[in-house]
Amino acid sequence: MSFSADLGLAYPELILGIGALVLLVFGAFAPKASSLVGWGGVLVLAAAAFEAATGPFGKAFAGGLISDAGSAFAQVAILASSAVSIPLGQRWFQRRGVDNFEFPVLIVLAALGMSMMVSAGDLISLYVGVELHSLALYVLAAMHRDNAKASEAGLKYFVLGALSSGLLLYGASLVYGFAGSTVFSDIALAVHSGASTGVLFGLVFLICGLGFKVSAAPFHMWTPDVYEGAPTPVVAFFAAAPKLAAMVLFARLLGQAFGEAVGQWQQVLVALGLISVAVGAFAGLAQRNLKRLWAYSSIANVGYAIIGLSAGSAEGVQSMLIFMVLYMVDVTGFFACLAALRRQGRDMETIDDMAGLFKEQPGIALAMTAFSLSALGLPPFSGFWGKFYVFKAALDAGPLDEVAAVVGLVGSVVAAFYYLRLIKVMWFDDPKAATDTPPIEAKTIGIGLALFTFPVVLVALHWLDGSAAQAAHAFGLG
Amino acid sequence: MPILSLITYAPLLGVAGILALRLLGKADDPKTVAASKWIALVTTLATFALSVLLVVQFSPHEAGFQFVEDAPWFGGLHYRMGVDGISVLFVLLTAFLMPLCIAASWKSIEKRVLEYMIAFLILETLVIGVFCALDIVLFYVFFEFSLVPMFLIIGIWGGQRRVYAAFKFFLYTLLGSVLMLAAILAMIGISHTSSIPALLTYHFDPAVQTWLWLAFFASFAVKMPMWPVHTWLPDAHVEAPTAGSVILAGILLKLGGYGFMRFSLPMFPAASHMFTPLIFSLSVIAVVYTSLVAFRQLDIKKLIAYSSVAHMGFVTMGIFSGNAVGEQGALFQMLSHGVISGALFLCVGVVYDRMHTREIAFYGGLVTRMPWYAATFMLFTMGNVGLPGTSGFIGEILTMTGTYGVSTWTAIVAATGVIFSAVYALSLYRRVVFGTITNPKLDGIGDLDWREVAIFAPLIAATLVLGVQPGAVFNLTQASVDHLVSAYQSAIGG
Amino acid sequence: MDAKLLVTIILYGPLLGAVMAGLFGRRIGNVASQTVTTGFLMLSAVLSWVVFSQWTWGGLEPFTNVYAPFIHVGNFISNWSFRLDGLSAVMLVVVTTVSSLVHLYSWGYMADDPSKPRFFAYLSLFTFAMLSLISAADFMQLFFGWEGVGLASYLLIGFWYHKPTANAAAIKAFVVNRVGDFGFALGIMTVFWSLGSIQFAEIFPKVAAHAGDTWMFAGQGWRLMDLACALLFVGAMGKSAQFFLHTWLPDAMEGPTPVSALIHAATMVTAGVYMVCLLSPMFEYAPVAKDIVVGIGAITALFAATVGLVQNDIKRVIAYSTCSQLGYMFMAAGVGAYQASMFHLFTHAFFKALLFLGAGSVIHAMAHEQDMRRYGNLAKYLPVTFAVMTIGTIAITGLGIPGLEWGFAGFYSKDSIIHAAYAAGSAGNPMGYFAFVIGVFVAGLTAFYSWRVAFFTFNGHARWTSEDLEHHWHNRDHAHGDDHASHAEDESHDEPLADDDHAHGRGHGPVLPHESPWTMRLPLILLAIGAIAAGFLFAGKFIGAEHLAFWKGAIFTAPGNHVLAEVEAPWWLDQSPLIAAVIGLAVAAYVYILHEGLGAKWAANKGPLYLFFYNKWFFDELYDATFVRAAKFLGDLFWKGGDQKLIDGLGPDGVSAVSMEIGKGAGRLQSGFLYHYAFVMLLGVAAILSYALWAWNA
Amino acid sequence: MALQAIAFYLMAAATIASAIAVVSSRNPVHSVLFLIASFFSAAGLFVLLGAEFLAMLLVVVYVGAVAVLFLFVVMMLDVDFAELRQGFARYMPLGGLIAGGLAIEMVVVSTTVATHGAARLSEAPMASGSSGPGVTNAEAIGGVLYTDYVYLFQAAGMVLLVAMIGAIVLTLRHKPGVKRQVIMDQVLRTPESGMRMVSPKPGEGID
Amino acid sequence: MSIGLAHYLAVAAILFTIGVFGIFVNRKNIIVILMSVELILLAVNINLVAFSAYLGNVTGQIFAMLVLTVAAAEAAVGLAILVTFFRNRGDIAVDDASMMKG
Repeated sequence: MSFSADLGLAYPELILGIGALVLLVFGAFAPKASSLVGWGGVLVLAAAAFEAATGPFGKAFAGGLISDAGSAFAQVAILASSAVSIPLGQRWFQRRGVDNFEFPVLIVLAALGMSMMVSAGDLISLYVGVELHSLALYVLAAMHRDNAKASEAGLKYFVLGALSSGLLLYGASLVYGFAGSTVFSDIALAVHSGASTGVLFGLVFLICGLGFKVSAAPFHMWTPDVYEGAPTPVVAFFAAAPKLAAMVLFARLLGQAFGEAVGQWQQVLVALGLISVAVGAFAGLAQRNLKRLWAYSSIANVGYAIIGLSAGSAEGVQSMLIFMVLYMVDVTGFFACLAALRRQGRDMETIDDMAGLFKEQPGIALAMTAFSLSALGLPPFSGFWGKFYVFKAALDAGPLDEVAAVVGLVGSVVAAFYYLRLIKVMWFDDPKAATDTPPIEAKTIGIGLALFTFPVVLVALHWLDGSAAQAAHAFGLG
Repeated sequence: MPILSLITYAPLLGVAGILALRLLGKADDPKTVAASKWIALVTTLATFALSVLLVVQFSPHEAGFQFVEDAPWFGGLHYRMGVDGISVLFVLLTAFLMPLCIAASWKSIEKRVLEYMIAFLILETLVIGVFCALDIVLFYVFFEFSLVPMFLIIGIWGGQRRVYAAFKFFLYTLLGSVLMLAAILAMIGISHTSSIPALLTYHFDPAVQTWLWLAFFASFAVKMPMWPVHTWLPDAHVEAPTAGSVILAGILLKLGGYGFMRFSLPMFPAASHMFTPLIFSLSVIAVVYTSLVAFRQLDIKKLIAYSSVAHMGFVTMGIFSGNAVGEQGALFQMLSHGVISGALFLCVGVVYDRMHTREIAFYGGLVTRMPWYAATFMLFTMGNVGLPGTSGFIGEILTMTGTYGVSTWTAIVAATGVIFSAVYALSLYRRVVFGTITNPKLDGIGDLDWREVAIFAPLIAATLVLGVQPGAVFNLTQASVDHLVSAYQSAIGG
Repeated sequence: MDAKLLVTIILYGPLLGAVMAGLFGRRIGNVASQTVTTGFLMLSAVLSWVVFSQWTWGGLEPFTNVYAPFIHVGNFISNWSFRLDGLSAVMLVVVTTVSSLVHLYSWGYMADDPSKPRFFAYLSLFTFAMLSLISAADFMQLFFGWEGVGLASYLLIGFWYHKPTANAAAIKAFVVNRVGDFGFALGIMTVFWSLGSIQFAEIFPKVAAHAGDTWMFAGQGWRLMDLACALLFVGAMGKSAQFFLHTWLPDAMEGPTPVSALIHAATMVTAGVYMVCLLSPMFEYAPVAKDIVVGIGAITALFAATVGLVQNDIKRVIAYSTCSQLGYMFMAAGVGAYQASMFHLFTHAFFKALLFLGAGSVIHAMAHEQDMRRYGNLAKYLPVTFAVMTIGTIAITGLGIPGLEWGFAGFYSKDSIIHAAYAAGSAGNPMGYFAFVIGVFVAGLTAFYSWRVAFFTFNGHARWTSEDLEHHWHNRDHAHGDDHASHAEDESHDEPLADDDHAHGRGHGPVLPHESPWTMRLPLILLAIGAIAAGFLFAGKFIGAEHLAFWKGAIFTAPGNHVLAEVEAPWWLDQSPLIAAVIGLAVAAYVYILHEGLGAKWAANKGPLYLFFYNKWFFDELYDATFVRAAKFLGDLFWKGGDQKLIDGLGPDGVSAVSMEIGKGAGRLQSGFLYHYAFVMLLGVAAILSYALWAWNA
Repeated sequence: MALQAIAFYLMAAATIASAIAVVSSRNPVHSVLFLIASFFSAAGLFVLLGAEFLAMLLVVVYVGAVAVLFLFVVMMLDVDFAELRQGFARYMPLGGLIAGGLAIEMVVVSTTVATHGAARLSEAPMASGSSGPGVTNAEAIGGVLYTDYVYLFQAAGMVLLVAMIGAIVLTLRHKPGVKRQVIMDQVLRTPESGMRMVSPKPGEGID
Repeated sequence: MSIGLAHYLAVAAILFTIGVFGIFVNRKNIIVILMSVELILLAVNINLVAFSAYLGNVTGQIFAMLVLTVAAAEAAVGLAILVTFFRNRGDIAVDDASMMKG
């Protein structure tokens, strides 16, 4: 394959990389025009998404980059999610006196990393993509640098993230060594001719490393603390897109490289999924801080996605993709609402702060209710459909996954309690004081996404179902 | 004309109207509030009119589904609606009770009236949707989402322990229904269809049936509610506002019975047959146990709530008797209980609105001040007791008779419920209505006003007419029930 | 006129009256309500006699008139209909006659009651229910009427709703009746599932073929007909206040006296007897069930008579008397003499209604004083009442001349029952002899307590003028204007107080008792005529030579059943009931006229037998100690122990508490320390690696 | 061969020993120095494996840049090291146990597989490049770095860019009291923005 | 005994474990934790280079090179975050990093 053809497949990444550089240079020379940089970032992301959606499929750079329906699907979702977080976050920082053009640039670079992840065809690009987006996220988490909590969050995120990168890398090195190659398709060949213990051992490390990135228990410990400490819009960003990227990477790795070893990794995934669901459901019960609460919620939800993936079938991957996309909408929307809320100049972060919100901000309260019910998995909200696909796939996949599905469903009842408590506080209780006028962009994003959870989703699923099915077939699981 | 969708979504027009009001005016402006009430009332009445039209157009001699609407949705699901003789009845019941609920809330709801009306209208849409849905996933969507408005109704407009009750209600029923969801997904996986008519003719492997049956049972047993998963009901009833209790007892409990008839029995006949002893045991335990508990209650609503549990015991019994007498009896019992227990809760609401307490000991001697109320309450008490001539009797005797054909022991124990119901219902009536007024606070209490009379009149009429002419109902249901029974009997080889 | 139209008017007239009086009574006023209801009843009564005479003399054939479908589910088919046959023709006249007379009587008796429309509506409603009971052509309508009369009874017993005792009695009546209905319903189901129908016309022809069937019930095999009949008889026991289920009837005297006369003497309580007779085609094939009927009937007759001996409340004595007489009827039915049973039912309706209404007249005169110890010497003041009560007493004690075959009503019917019992005994049924002995013995007891009532009330000293009584009157007047509830609690439960203004008229101190108005006297006189004449006029038709032509197959007699036929009887058989009755009369006269005060002395001794009888064999205490307390105990146990502790404790509350604890525990694990988190991650890695090594290498 | 073995054991021991010293040393400065030692010995191991280019890279990048960076930060942060010199975590024994177990598992698995599992891996090291014998290590790397791996190479550049931006964003401070030259402001300055018309009221002055 | 691949892998495994161990037993000093991360990466590099040598393909070395690059970037970012943290808290003890927990 010619170099230019290779480049043609990498257009989305190229657009993002070059765009980031241009924005950086522009920002550096026009520090006052940071809003312009922000919109520029949105433009870059949109262009990349367009290119990803319409671009050709194929393999490039000796298998390092794969452009297929799966990567296109994931890239569009990731880039859209990133695009939303730019206006949301930038204004948030501006209002807190941190006016910086680096924010959109970092988002674009993180998007580049994620884009690399979802189109990674070998272990090296996997690693580089993971590191690229992780480093950006570490910085973003600590970006509210005068805030002690934020820097603590960044530190924790960084240290544990580095540890997980180490695990990932160690696994990658073992796989490379025992399979003889870093390219997924070559690994698949090696696995096909008999998966050696060494390769599987490496796979375990890889799963553990990626488990951290998606915050699956027991590699979830960073999540609540980082969610709580990091700036809310940043959380809105990194609770959504990176999770999808990591899940897609997971799917591609397991499907295209380890598809033959499905019997082995299925067990691990089911265990991870169930532990995540349990941890997310139970630990959330005692939370008063909403960001922590949604951290646990995201742990539980990732658990569901992993259960879907563990089905080891194209339906499983499809269900995981749909679930993650719908969940991204949920979590982004929820944190957007949270970012919009202040009461007398103080961020509203605990459940008690939400008292009587329905009277104060009916729109936002309704949106948060929709997100909560959606995360709870109540029909007809989007979260239900995610679970619908996941459990359908799991129930078709064999006894292990059937048990997982039932336990997961029961776990969702436990988790229902904390979503309900939030709804209860917003709807039943009386407000303590008036809330500040919410910023327009956060409110718009929150309510708009809420409308997606219901009723738009009922239409959108039509399209999502088909494209996710196409995408799922690209990951090599039968 | 897609009449089912029309009926289902008609209440949403009212919601739109109220939302428009909210956008135009202030939420607590008396004019807005009054207008919202009227919008809700008119909408529900219109829905009722539509449902009457539906029943009129319904051809009772066909066993299959009628007025079927079908549009492909996504992922192989369909938006599919339709009614048969069984579900059309519940559509009618829902549409019938809703205007009464709105009217019953006319004065007693003082805060957040707009939201209240919206919640009820949405609830109506959802419940009607449950009964009309012919796609099992669509059914689940309606079924499950109906928790939310009810949760809000209990939680916002409820009594002292409303939060506890609302949570208990929600989580209890959610736990049951997620298991059902698992079963639904498994069924779709096995049969590759989500269409209820198709599933009705699909033969599941008996071993699989057992699991599916149990999962559905978990959901419907909670919803019914059957002993021992009934404890959410008294709490929910006690805390819910009057109209909420009416809907809860009148309609939401019926979802369980409807589910048993629509899914458990015809789709898993072998498992149903296998588990019939279990159902019978739980049913008679419910009848005896909750009757005795009801007898000792100190709170009017709690007493009636427990009596609901006992009456639902008859329903489950009848459904799983698997013969026409039992099925018809169960259907009729559900319908009748919808009317009578709804009316009883309204009776409680009448005095609660005046005195703001539901303690039995607070009352006594109401008959001297409220003769019409006493008469009304008496009628419904008698209906609750199952006196012949009221609708309550038909269901009880038929379910018992149907059960007798399968298990005499069950019928014997259930028949004791006839005695117990007299004990608790009459002692309640005596303590509340009879005697002389000893509580000076009751001196000024007034009799029913025109609004309350208007609410009770249709209920009284329904109780009596159904009591002496139950054929009106049996005509509608006969074809469908016969079909159900013959399919079930041939499936279990009986 | 066409008989079908007539019966329709008879049936629905009272309903119309009830609805009008009930719904519009307040609007149209007292008099109008009374007129409407009484008018319809009179009409029904007259038409009933027309139908009855057509039946008896005019050759009217049995028919069933279907009005509308009731329940049609599979084979379970019931219609709203009117079944006219010998039994229902008899019952028609009994019910409508007594009811119309009671309506009329109530004009006077209830003259001062503030809620007359309600009362008359209830009475008419009752009549309607009773008529639909007797005219039922299937079990469902029968059950409808059955419970309908129960409802009316409940409403009328509790008519004075401010009296806690009345309310309690009403509930008791309803609940005990429900216990009977429990068996009744099971009986109906048994019939339905065994014979495939609930229509009498379809069932009866099938009985003979299924008589020997075995039926599985409650895990055991039974003879089908015995089982079905025994279950159905439980219903009859409840309604007719037979032993074990009798406790409600004496308490039911809390209701106004006309109610006692109508419902608890003449009509409703005989429904059980009626039902057994109606189902004679089934009972005839159920020998064991019949023995049960005899046994229960005999025990009831004896039990109620013994209790009646020592009661002081005039209405209670008559109530126990009713109970006892119903026992007679069941004895007759049980030995197979359904005709005699129906005949006794017929005559009993007249004299027992007469006795009750007479007692009502006395009570009315005595300002609702019901304790006979406060009566005495009233013959002077209430001559008409005295006369009719005496007639009634003669009738119930069955005085007559055996050889001449002439006597008051009870003479014929009771003698025929004792005859039949003996005949059954001689035909080889030991229960027949048992019934015979009890029957004779109870005849003596009946005479004693009936005459005791008469003598205690109308003869001897006037005990209502004494000093202590003056005090009593004073208290009563004083309390009258006050709160009724507290008043009612002050009084002993023997002394109910109507919500009327009688006492006001009395001022302070007693005013002489006065005879009742004509509206009350007229029914008394009419009933007295019946009590005298019903026996000799109809004995031939009911039990005599013409009985086959009269009943026209309504009563089925098995081929081997000859109890009605004249048997070779020893000479003392005809004399024995009479002798017993005369002994009873003599003893009563000795105790209450010749040695007045002897009875009080005996009572004061409080001998064990006296206490046993006085306390009604301690049945109320027994039931209270077992069923009532058990229900309360279990109710509390299930509620607080079962629901709250066990189910909620282990279920929702327990689970949520545990979940919360787990949640808090998980929160504590989340210590916030980096090294801790890293450690957990390492644990995870180590665990998965170990698992992988163990599972994938093996 | 023996020489190679001796060299291996020496350097391996040095690497591990200094690694242990890194984590157990009480003084961070010592830790950094041990880290450098560790890197040096690891570089030696690389040489033994025939990866000379990477060994050099390790020394240059790590010892020359990263380690110095560490040292710099350790010195810069005014930390009371005496206070930091307190024990390890409470659950050190348990942690040690598990870490030890983990290490044994890893060692056992990788060595057994390397020795017996995959036959070709148990042989002596091959020539280090894919382009056949005679190609030096650096040549082999250079041959693919800008062709097959150009994408990753560029991506690595992006990683460095992120690190740069991150470091600047997080640590660069504009002290409020210090005047800085903002070229853009100067270029964009117009008469309108540079001049302000005020009409002060009597007695109030300007600002 | 000749030195084979297994020896290098063993060294790497031990080094890796030391790095991990360094992270979670060190409760006082974040800088040492960062250095532990570097040790982990070093272990991986030894693995990669060893494999590369024994497989005779250069991919491992390229991979190791990129790991080095990334590790440098990581160190930079990590130290930058550490500096921020220090500025906010005035200390770098690990025990302090527990404002958020539960």
